Amino acid sequence: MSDSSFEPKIVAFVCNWCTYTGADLAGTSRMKYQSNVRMIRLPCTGRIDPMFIIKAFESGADGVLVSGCHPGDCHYTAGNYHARRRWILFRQLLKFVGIDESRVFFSWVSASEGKKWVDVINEVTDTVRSKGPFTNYQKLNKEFTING
Amino acid sequence: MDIGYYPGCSLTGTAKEYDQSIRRVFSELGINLVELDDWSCCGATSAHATNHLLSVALPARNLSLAKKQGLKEIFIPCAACYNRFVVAKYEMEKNPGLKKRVEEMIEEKADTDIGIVNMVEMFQRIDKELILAKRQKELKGFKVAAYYGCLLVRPNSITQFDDAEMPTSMEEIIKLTGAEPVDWNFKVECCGASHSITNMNVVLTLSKRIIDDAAENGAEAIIVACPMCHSNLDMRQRNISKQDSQHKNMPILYLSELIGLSLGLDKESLGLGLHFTDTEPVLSRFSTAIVAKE
Amino acid sequence: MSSHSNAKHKERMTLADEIEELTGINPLKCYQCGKCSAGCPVRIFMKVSPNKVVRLVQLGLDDEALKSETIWMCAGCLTCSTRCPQNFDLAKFMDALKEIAIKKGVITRKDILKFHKAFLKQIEANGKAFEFGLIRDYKLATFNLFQDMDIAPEMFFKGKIKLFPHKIKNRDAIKKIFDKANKE
Amino acid sequence: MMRIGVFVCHCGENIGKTVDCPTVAKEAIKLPNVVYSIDYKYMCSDPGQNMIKQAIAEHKLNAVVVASCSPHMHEKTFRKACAQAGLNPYMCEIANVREHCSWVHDNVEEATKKAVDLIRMTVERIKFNFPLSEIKVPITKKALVIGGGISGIQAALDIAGAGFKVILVEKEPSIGGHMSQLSETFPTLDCSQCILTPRMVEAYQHPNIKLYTYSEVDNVDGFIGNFKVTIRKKARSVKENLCTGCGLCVQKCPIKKAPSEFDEGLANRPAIYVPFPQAVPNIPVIDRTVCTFFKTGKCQMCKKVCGRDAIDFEQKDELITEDVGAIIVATGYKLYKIDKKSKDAAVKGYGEYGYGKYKDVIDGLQFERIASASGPTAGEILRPSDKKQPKKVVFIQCVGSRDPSKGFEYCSKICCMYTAKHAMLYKHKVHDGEAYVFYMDIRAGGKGYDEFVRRAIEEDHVKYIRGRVSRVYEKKGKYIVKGEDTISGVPVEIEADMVVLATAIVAQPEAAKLAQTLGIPYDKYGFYAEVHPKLRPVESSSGGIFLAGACQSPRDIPESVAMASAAASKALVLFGNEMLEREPIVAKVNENTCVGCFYCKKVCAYNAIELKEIKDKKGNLVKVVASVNTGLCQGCGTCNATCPSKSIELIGFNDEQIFYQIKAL
Amino acid sequence: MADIISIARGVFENKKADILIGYTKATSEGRTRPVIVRSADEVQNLVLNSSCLNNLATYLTRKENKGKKVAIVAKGCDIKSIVQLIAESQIKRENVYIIGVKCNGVKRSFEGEDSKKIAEKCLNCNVRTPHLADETVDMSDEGLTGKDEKAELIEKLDSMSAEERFAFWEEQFEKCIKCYACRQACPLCYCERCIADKSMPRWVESSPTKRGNFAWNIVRAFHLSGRCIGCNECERVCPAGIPLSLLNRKMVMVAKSEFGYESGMSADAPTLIGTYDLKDKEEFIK
Repeated sequence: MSDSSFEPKIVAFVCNWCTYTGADLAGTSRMKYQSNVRMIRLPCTGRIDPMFIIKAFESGADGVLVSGCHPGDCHYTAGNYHARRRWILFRQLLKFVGIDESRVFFSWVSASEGKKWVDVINEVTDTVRSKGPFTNYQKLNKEFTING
Repeated sequence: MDIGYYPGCSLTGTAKEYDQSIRRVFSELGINLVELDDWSCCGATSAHATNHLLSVALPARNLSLAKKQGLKEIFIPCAACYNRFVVAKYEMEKNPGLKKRVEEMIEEKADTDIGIVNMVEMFQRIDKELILAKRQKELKGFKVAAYYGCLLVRPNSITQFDDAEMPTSMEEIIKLTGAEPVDWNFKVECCGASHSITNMNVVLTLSKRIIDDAAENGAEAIIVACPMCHSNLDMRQRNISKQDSQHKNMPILYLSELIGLSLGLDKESLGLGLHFTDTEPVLSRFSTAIVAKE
Repeated sequence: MSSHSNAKHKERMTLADEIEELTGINPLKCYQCGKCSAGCPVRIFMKVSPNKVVRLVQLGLDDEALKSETIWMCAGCLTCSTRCPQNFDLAKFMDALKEIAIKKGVITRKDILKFHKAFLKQIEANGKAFEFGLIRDYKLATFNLFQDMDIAPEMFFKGKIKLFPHKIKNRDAIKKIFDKANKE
Repeated sequence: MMRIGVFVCHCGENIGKTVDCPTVAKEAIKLPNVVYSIDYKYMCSDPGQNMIKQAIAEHKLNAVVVASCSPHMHEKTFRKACAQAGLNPYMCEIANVREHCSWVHDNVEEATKKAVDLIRMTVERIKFNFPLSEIKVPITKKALVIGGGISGIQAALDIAGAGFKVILVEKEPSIGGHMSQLSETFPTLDCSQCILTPRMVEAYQHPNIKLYTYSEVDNVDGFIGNFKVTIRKKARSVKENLCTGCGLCVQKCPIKKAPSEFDEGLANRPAIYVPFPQAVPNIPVIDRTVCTFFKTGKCQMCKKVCGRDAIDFEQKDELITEDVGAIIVATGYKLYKIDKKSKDAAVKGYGEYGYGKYKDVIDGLQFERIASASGPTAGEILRPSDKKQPKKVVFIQCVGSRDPSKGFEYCSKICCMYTAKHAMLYKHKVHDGEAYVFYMDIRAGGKGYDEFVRRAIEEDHVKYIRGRVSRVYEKKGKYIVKGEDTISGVPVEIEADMVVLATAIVAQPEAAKLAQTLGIPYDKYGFYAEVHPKLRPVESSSGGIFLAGACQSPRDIPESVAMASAAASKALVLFGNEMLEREPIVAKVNENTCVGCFYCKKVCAYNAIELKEIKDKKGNLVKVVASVNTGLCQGCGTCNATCPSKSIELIGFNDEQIFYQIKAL
Repeated sequence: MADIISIARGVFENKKADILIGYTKATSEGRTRPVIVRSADEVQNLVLNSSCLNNLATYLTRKENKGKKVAIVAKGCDIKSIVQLIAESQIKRENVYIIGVKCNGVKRSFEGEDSKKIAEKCLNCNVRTPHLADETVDMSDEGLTGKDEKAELIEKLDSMSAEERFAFWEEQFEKCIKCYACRQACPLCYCERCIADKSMPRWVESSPTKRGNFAWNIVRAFHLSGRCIGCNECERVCPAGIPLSLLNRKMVMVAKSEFGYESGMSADAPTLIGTYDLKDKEEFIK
């Protein structure tokens, strides 16, 4: 398995209105969580192209988290519903091409769920850490470095 | 038309006239009842009041039998048995874990795709025109109260039969005989059947209320589709009379008996003589015509 | 997830937990409107109203709930379950309480339990209910020898009661069902 | 060449305690294109902002990254500071090192490393920012108010009073709404019509208000400040400009027995009718479904008696378009008819209460009509079946409300109060009568409300029984009400002469359809959704569309009026500007590569994607591409993610910005 | 029933279309190739048989054919792509005259062992009788048979570990030379500028590196999710022999199992992407 000093790189794509604000709340409430996640703020989960996840792996991420408003809460009415449908398809595709879909996490975290955000981050971080580095994709990335 | 038939324990004993009239009426209407071979008891109240698993497993055994005997649907005239079957089926469908445990108990695959048909639904399936064509006697002016009791309409989300509070389907069938259903209050009120033996006082109070309301609304007889309701209302009138000298007897007829009468079948073959509350006082006015037609 | 599942972390299962596990009903769903008691046909025969039994369970007064006569008096007519605004299946709840009471040996209405036992004994032995046997056993068990003595002979003459049980062929299967159900 | 400045804020100790800010600033300067970096105790303070302004000037910065608190806190502050220094505000971005870093981590080394990462990601992103300017949209300073009940009337009067034009549309023949049906109002017991009628007349006569009664909104196009509305003026069969409201036609109409909507079916009206005497406008309408002429081609009695020749059997629905800048939706509520067994399985009806079967089991609005001086009994409490005075009346609350099994989960809010009022009115009129109220909880949280309920109990001796009723049935002309007093644990059976059900407040049956026309969200019950339940309670999520009254959730009169005035003030805030300024975060189409598959259009919740024809020099159609209406686009970016060829991009959150953010990981 | 030549002649004589896209004999034995016919004089070389493998719908969105009224010979599967093109506003129904082919299956390939087998897509065909056509023509049934080897392979892949699947695809994608023949043959790859050709930012590395190949094949399969109608032209034309249909078929199966959706059946039905259902599954979302 992984060597004990391994600290995973994790990217989180989050919507501005629910999850980003929920993460703000975790901060204002001084809750603590692990520091591995780097967050990218987008207006809405509807804005998140699943290919961002591939881009994150290409940039060396060991895990990806995608998070937005609960169904019915979308600031833009339905962006999260469209996103959810894309995720269903994309997860199956990832799985089928052997990209460990359990490194990709999805959650609904509302603006009031600071605690949930903390739990999600810690769970994602622990899971990815226990999985170790995403060697499969890094292998692909390495070959690129040689060629390019 | 062939259909599976599960009489249930009561119809082999206290309610044998119900069984008798059913067989007679449906053969007259061209329906072949195929009795489920080696059927066993559904467990009734005693099972579900004391052991939930048992209450599901006992009907499940019979459902599996039906499947093995190639039956797609079974007709269950006893409302209590009907309810136990429908609920067991529903619970197994809803809860795969329960279904698995039941399968371990009955050592068979549990089948939930067998259709369950109650007494009123049986008549609903028959072409109205056929019943009217076969009608020998119009029971005109015969005022009756249709009594559904508890277990045909409840729980409505599971039985999916008629309206839970204001059912009307039995009245529609009754109208085919020419009899006149009255509007009354206690169509779906409980008669306390589960306390029949243990708590007679309960039964007498509830039954009396039901019978009185039917009478107040002009009914000459109460029509039932359940042997439990029947034995309570019919048999217990003796005790009611003992407590209340004013009590006026109210004949309790099975729906099948009523239809049988209009089809011109003789009272004997319908088992009308087996009732505890005499039916003659209200039925005598129809007898001449029936006999004449025969 | 219901609020009650938290309780699983507690050391002891409360009656509320046990009921939820057995039936899936969360006792806290009941908001005590009393429509069940209002429509219960046997309400007048109860000291403790049905909604109060639920309240006792909600409050953790487990013994009081299990010992109430109410759970035995429930006629299983499902009026309450049908009319409950909260979709609370009170009839099933009452059944669960009886089942638990039997397991714990807290039986307030032994007569009613004896009847159920006598009834089930007939099924276990014959595969079908056998009225004569049932009544015989029940009467012997409760010493209530004279009830229905007036009706019985007529029943017999009308052929409604037989002296010997009708037995099904595959009694083995029934026996197995009972054995397994009693083991649970 | 990009010249980026990085400003690291300590936020006192808030950031500085766990993030080593000076080190972060030192690391930041090493990043490509970063030409200046500094840390300071409070960046948001005046001296802090001045540092940014000075640095912009001195170091010729063309982009600024501030590492500080959440952009939700101070993005605006810093962007404004940049703008004051002559830098385009959209060239300023925030790296959130407080809420997302210093406050949630303990380890200084880790937090510092993360802060540097966050800054690097922001620096990479900002390289692909470009100057943006606010989108300016002109505003039509005219409002549409849909619904002429008390909420709509109030909103219309407020806007008109401020000097702006208002179009008030009401689907019934008269304005007034449910309030005009009420007898007295809680908690003051003043006469509903006495306080409402002057408002109705005022609205009718106001020079700034154009009233369309018997009319509906058919279509709405456009966006905030610029709506185009199509109003369907239904055929009244009476020429409004000729009719004097003399009422002769109403008197002479041979059809007398159409159930009166206004009297909730307790009285009848002719085929040509004015809903009630104080109706505004006082112009009759022909109900074509019952009129003999429309059914058989004969009669024309009304036409014969009309001295002004105002009857027009040929009249057709008329479509009128109006340009407005703001819309206030005040469409109100309906009462849940519990006798109807809905096809929707979720609503099962209440057979156990016998409503619809027993004439004397009525709902709250019917009781209002019975108690009203203008009602069918002229205010005398008489039961519908035999017109006798009921001596015992049972009121049942929560019928359909707080009942997920047969009705709705929510509390209808106003029934506790109006039931108390009903019981009180009854006791005031029938002194020897008995009033019983079955309730679950008494919710009387308003000014003077609880006092009112207590008065009903203590002074008027209304008997309150805590429990839901299970059954109502008729026995010899009496209604047996079976309940249980759950406080004492005693079963209760009352032989009542009349039963009044406080049935649930539900959304208008057409509510969802109108919401779709307007493009506003609604909940599963059909109530319109506010954009924020606490801070923006009268705004829908569509800009320029505001909500008032019970169309949003059950509301009583004071709340409805307050909401209406609030919605009006929101419209007035809008009208206070000449131009509307919007954040330029909108989608933009690359017309060269767009192939016109219109998946963007399919996913757009705002109808912001329009079709645009691309023609060559000769005017031949080359292709049809997508085009963004920046007035409608709200900037969610769902189109961007959906577009397979990435020919539509969200400005401010474009793919390049995000990719380089990812790359900087 | 009329043959393809007389039908085509009728199309021109009755002015039903400006051009007609059909099949004609290719130079090598047993092959056919697409042909564009412009008048009644050119129809005599049209053929229709189980060697008509191409999905001609691809040509409908070609620039030179836009704006014209086009008659097209289309098998059921090809009609599905036409339906999809209509649903995606690429063509107008009134601008296409569909000569639907009643088809009992085409060959797996022009030559070799596979030319004796039925194409795998034909084994589970549900549109042997065209579901949208202006007129229909019969194609002779040559009684082709064969096994659905890909279905077995999908099952096998599904039962593998993620590692094994990754290894499988790594090996397959390594062969990709980024020639984009798959894109060229696909009737639904009609973008004027493919995402793979977009720079600033670059979504897919342009050189055929391993990770660029992964990105390309993933984005291709994803963009066809809920759209691909399974004509398998991509796989047929792939010079590297990558079993591309596996990806597309898998996604077709997912669309069916997760959403009960099948593309290409109705131009009026909502598309899978672009719509949503409140009840879409979300057990994977925390």
